[in-house]
Amino acid sequence: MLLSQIILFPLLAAIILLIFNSKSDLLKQAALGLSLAELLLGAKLFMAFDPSTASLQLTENYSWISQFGISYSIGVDGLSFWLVLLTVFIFPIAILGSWNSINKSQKGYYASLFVLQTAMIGTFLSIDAILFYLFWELSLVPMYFIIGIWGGARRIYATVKFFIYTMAGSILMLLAMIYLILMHKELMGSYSANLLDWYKMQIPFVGGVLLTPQTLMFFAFSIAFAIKTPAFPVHTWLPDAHVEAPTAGSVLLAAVMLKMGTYGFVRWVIPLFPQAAQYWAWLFMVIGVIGIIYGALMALVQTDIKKLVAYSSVSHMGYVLMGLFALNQMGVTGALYQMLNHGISTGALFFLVGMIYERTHTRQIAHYGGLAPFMPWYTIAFLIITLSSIAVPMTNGFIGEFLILMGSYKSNPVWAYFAVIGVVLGAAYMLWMVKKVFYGPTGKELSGHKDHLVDLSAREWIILSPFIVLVFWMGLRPNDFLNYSRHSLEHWVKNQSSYTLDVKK
Amino acid sequence: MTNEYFIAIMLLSPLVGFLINGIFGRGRWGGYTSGAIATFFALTSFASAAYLVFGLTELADGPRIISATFFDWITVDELKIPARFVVDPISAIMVLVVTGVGTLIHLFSIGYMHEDRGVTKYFSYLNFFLFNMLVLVTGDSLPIMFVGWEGVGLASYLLIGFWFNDEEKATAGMKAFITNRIGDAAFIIGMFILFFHFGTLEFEKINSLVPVGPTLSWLSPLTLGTLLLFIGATGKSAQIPLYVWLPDAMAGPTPVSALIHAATMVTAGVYMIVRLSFLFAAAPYTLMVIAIIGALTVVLAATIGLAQWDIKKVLAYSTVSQLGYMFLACGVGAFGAALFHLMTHAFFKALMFLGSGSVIHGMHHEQDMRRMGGLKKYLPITYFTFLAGWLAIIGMPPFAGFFSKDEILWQSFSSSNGHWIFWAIGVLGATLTSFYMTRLMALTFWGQERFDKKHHHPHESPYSMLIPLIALAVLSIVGGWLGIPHVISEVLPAHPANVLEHWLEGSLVHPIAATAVDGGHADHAALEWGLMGLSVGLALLSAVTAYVFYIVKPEIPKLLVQKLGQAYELVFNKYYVDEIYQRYILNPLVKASEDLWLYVDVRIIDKLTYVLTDMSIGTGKMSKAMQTGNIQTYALYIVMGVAIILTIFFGV
Amino acid sequence: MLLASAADLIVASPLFVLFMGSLTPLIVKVLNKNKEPNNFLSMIQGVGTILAALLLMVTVYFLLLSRANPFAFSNLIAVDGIAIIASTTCLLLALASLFLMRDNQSTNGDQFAELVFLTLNSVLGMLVLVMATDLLTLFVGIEVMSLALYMMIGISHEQKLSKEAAIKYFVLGSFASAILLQGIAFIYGNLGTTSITVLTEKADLLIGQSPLFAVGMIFLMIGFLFKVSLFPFHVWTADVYQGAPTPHTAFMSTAVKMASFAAFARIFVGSFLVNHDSMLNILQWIGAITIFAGNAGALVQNNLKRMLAFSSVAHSGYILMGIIVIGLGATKLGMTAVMFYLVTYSIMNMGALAMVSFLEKSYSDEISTDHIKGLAYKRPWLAGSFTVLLISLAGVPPALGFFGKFFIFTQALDQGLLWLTLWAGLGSVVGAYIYLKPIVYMYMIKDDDQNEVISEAAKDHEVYNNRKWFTKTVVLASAFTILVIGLLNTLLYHLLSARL
Amino acid sequence: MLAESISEIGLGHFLVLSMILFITGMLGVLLRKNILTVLMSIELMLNAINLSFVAYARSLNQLDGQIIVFFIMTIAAAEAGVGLALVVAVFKRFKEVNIRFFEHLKG
Repeated sequence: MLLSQIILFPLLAAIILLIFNSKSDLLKQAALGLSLAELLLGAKLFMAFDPSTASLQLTENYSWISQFGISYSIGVDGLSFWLVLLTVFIFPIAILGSWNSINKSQKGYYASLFVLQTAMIGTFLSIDAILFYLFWELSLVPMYFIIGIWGGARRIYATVKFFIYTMAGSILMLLAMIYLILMHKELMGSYSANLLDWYKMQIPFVGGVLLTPQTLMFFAFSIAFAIKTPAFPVHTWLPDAHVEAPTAGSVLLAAVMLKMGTYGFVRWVIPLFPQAAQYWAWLFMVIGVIGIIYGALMALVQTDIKKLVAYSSVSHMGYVLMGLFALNQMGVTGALYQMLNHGISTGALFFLVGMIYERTHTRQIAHYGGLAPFMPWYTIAFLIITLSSIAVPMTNGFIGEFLILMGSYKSNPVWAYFAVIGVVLGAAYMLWMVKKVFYGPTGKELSGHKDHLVDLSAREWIILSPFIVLVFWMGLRPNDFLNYSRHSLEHWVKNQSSYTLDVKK
Repeated sequence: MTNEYFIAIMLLSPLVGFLINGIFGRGRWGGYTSGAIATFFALTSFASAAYLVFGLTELADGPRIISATFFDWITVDELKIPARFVVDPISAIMVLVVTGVGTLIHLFSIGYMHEDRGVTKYFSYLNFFLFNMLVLVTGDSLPIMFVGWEGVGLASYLLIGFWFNDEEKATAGMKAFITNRIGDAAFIIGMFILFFHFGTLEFEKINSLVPVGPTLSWLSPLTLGTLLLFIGATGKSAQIPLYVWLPDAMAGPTPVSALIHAATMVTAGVYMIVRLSFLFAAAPYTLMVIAIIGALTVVLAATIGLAQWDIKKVLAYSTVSQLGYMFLACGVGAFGAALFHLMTHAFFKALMFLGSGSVIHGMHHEQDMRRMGGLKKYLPITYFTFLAGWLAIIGMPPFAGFFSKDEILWQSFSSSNGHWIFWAIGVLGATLTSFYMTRLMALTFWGQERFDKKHHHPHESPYSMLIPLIALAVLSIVGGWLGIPHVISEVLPAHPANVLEHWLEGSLVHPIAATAVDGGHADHAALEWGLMGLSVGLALLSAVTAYVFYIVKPEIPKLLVQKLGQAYELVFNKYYVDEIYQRYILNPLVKASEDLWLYVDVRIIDKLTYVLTDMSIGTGKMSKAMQTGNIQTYALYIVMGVAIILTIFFGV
Repeated sequence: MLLASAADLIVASPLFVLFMGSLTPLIVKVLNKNKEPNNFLSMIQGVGTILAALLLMVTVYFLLLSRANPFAFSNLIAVDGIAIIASTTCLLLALASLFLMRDNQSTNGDQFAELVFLTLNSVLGMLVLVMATDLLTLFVGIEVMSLALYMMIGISHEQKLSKEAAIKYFVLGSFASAILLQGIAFIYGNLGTTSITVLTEKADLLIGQSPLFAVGMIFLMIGFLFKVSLFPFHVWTADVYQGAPTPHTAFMSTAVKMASFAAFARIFVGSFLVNHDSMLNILQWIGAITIFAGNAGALVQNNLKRMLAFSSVAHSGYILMGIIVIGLGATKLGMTAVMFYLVTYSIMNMGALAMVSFLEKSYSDEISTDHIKGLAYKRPWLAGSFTVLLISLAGVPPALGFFGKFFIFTQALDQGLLWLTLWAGLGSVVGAYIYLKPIVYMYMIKDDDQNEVISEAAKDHEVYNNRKWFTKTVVLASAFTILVIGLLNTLLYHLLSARL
Repeated sequence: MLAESISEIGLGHFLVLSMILFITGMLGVLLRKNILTVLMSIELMLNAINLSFVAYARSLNQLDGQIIVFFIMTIAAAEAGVGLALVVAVFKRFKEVNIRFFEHLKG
């Protein structure tokens, strides 16, 4: 019942919040308390999880739409474990991050956050296709509102773009899922939407021919996930959504929502369509490489800090895609690690940008300059996160990028040669931004705000310190984290062409 | 076990100092407090290092190595990287240099920086650098080394941009980091190549797997891997084509230039090659490339150094040039010579930087040599120590630089990988070095006083700054006696042994079957003496010329400048390398990015989205246009629908 | 031979009750010297009648379950699974519509008694239609249903557009009925009977043999395509839905669609599409084009009612997919999918139009997106419910609308309708946009100072706080149902599936 | 077949006549501007259908068709009643019977 609790508790929290008075401070405190309670559930999961097996654990299975073999079936293994923890970890911080910046319709805001949490965790834990799809789509709705109501000037454009883009992708996925349900009936004699059953199917594959079931479904799923990831060239919703979203929205979008896409590749696409994945791996590696370089180049010329960070996300997620389609242990481990890293570094970056925006109400890089003397601690925090983002060793980012590059080198050296360009460009755009914002003479636009340029408050310290601790912890002791996923990943890689997953009794 | 503790103490004490100063000291402690703390931790580190090296000397038999494995850093699949640190003969030298020179520079900094607002920050960064440098030096695998490699780059970035309110300085820091990153990217790929060739990245294991004979193929993993590692080294050690960041890095405080950009960090590339000598030795093609690049850098940097006016810029180009020597040494297979020169260079170049720092301090942050001159009477101790450094760098016996440079020159001439051209270039470089260094001395300490006496009151520095100067001056003199060549030791009364060679025995691989040296001993002794004399003579001649040019007849340089015209312009503007990079690499990149953004993102991808939207809206408008409102039109649609369906059905 | 046996009368008893009950408001009015009786009372009479009919309907159904055949009146009508599902849904929808009529300005007031009468008779027609197992009763059902509707629209208090809508609907409806009837004539001539049971048995064979029979089938289908508004016979929909009083629009877009599709589905039970590719292709094309014409058409509308009208056209396209599935032989599964979709769609659309009805301040009010600006900040619960309904219409899980689509798509893919399903999927992406639009207006429009822009309509406390309780109930209840059944969709599915 | 159709008036003739009437009615709906005429055209279509029903009933030798015709006539009457009522209501208000008047709802 633990996993169900983790999934459904936020939903309950959202309902609980509805009884509070919209204006009271108590609402915020309650929201924070509830999210911390969810974090405790996460801790419980941490204790209950058995890292020594690749099997699916803590599974629950209830019949749901029985006529098509669809069930409420959830479970956790090393692939999803950290993503769930990341999600429960980041929500209390997101709520703290919204403490002063969200002043309107707070009740709706926090309720949306909690619904979002349910959807995200549900996505990571679902083992049933339709349940997965349900959570996947459900996550759109609160995010649509979060961007649309509490966002910036062009929020409507951004939020509708976000919704439609994702929906367009996921419809194809839905059709492919239905097709698989029917195929299971054809091949195995009964309807089933359970992923564990699907793994056992041998889906017909003919290399080089586009119109075979496996290839078609591979692409149907891939497009949905690639849009979410987002991979070049379907990434353009992301900068818009990021720029317009409120701080916590950007954080959650970057830290968790993008991971849903790459997680989809790990959990669904590659194990389900192994031959197609191997056949088309080059394509996705190329897309990953293009994403890395292209995202970095875009970030290089942005004038808006948030947009810069958004494009850096495109670049970072390019690494993840590349690592995944290296289809070897190092690449995939690196990709999984990079997902967490990106959640932490980009999440923190968005918080940092949000903090400074609250003080100056501008995000134009050109308006800044010489911030460091006014806000030294803020500068240090920003630098640390920047280092994590550009993958300096001893920070978490390095481990991920190193493993990914190594894995992709193993699978195809050429793409790795291209991908390291991203290492250079990443440093270039981030440090360029740091220089423009923090160094040099004080920006002209800032002179009016000097009174507001106070250093980090206690609340902001609380927000940032977990990130900073994690940056170094994950950078120095990656095995502490990798050990929890090791068996699952090994199993995943070793049995790639005939992947199955059993349930731990 | 105790060794592990001492390694831990050595590594971590600078880190502790960094954290203490960084977290508690900020804005609270003055320069003396934080300086004392930082120096204490640096000294602790030095003491542990000294203890360890002492322990190493006692391990006479068996593998001379002290190691400590703290934990497994990364373990994935076949990749296993333990956090293992070693002190062996090679790293011992570096450890001592790094912590020793480091401590001295910490000490120096107290006097130099104590008035600065960010002094606490400064000392914490300095400690941070020390930590990373030690990781780099003692790390027992390429990835661990890479940790320190990037870490020192980071420290360098922070310290170059230390006075970040000046945007130019902040930019210099950024430039340093990014240029280094280019090298690092190559380093990473090099690591991959080696890993997938050898299956491990730990030095010892690679050592045991390296093939015996040289690999004579450009495309072999060994050649490619080492080449890429070397590209990494060109970034860190400021060689062609990635040297451009180092002169700019002089934007940082002068002690930083001394420690990071002269004595230690920039030599990391050389150190890496020496450390992996077993690997590079097996890749002669790579060695050739290294030698060529090194030789070219020697001359290129030296010529640029001729025309600089900023005292620190001259020293910076000198550093680039000296690093070229070290690479030249590596390239000809004389790894020991490279390490030797690395060490002596650390002494005398740190000395000169600190000396220039003392000058700058005394001149109230004036760096232009045109506004100096005749300072020897104001700064006597600085002057005398600087003199020692000067003599060392121009290679006057018995100063340290003479021995190390001479060994490099001799090896580049005589070793099987060497060539007389390398030697000739080396001598040319030495001559040029001698010229511009004498020029520096002349412009700074000798001759007329060109500074504005109303504003500048040059004064000698405090003892905290002078003590390191003196210590380094002593080292610059005696440092070279560790490696006295056989030919000289034979004629000396006590026949002092070549301590360094003895120390490194067994740790370094010599790619050359040393037949050349062993064979005709007497002939070569004569040759060696001759070449030695030639190079010293040329250096002396060039020093005298410089003296004449800048003291005796100061109008000559001006005349020459007029005569040489464009050639001078070229040199004065550093061959326009920065401008070329800017114009042909950076600007196109930014322009391309902007174009990509405008065209691909905005005009193609988003446009395509809009096209799809427009198509939907267009369909909607068509659908809307059908709704004329007229009943009979609607009835007509029905009739037409009937007609069409019937037509299709009956296939008419 | 008796004209009708007792059993027949029992089967038809809901119809009698409906008709008798429909007279009560009129009788009250007449006895009251033609003065309009209390509207609430009239409504209660209507509601009572409907509930009674509902009860009887269910009773009859369970009574007939024990009998071998559920037919009555010499196989003219039957109370089988389709009939019971469709008729109960229609009755409930009529109930909700009566609530809306009671509250809406264009229907409340004068002639409300007549309106109740007409509504009940229209439902009566629907019941006949869905029970019809003979083409004759089918036609009679359609006509009773439609004629009552024409009148209902015609007696709206709004004078101009409603009259025009009535005329349009009437002329085109009669025209289409004529075509349908001509089809029946051809079928009768070639089949020798008008029994639908016989028709479904022999259709497959006869379509190939007799061109006239095929023409008859096509004409019959076209009659239905018109009623359920499929391209290109959908053009009347937007105009009539817009012109008609909103409660009637709600009634038409749900109950009429439900009844017509139920009857339409009956014809396809014979699965004659299997052997007649051209007919299959025609229907697929119609389905795909309808989905796009409807969704894209809604894209360019600002008038909410008109937008929902186009959306209802698009939904017909989805349901047609299910009909095609039935025609391809997956009778039971396809029928379940169709019925599921119809039921869910009816709930959503009823709720959405109830919301529109709620917003109307006078009988001539036309609700556009501007009217709902900032509604969420004045009426959070209603706006929330409307959001749920819209999201459900868009087919986003876990709202009920998703599962309707899911079952339809599943069956369509199972029958190999790959391209049609693909187009339907893409169409629903376009569709998502139109349902997002009202949400944007309700929640997200802000002025330069980041304050919510709230339309006058949304601010009007007098209208919104004190009146239209019934309408509000309908909105909230439908939203609630959507969410609850969304999660418990299996229950509904099995409930339907067991009947079919 | 040909001889037979010439010699004896059979089903085909009735059907053709019925179709002619039906199409005439259809054209009337499509083309006439007066709404009353349109209503009459619809009646004409219904009557054409009646004719075909009767013809079929005769040819099938059944009574069903004949009975259906009665139903249709009843419905047609009801339809005419409703239609006229609507037209009268409109006419009373707008003094307009032109079918092109009803074009306010569009787009």
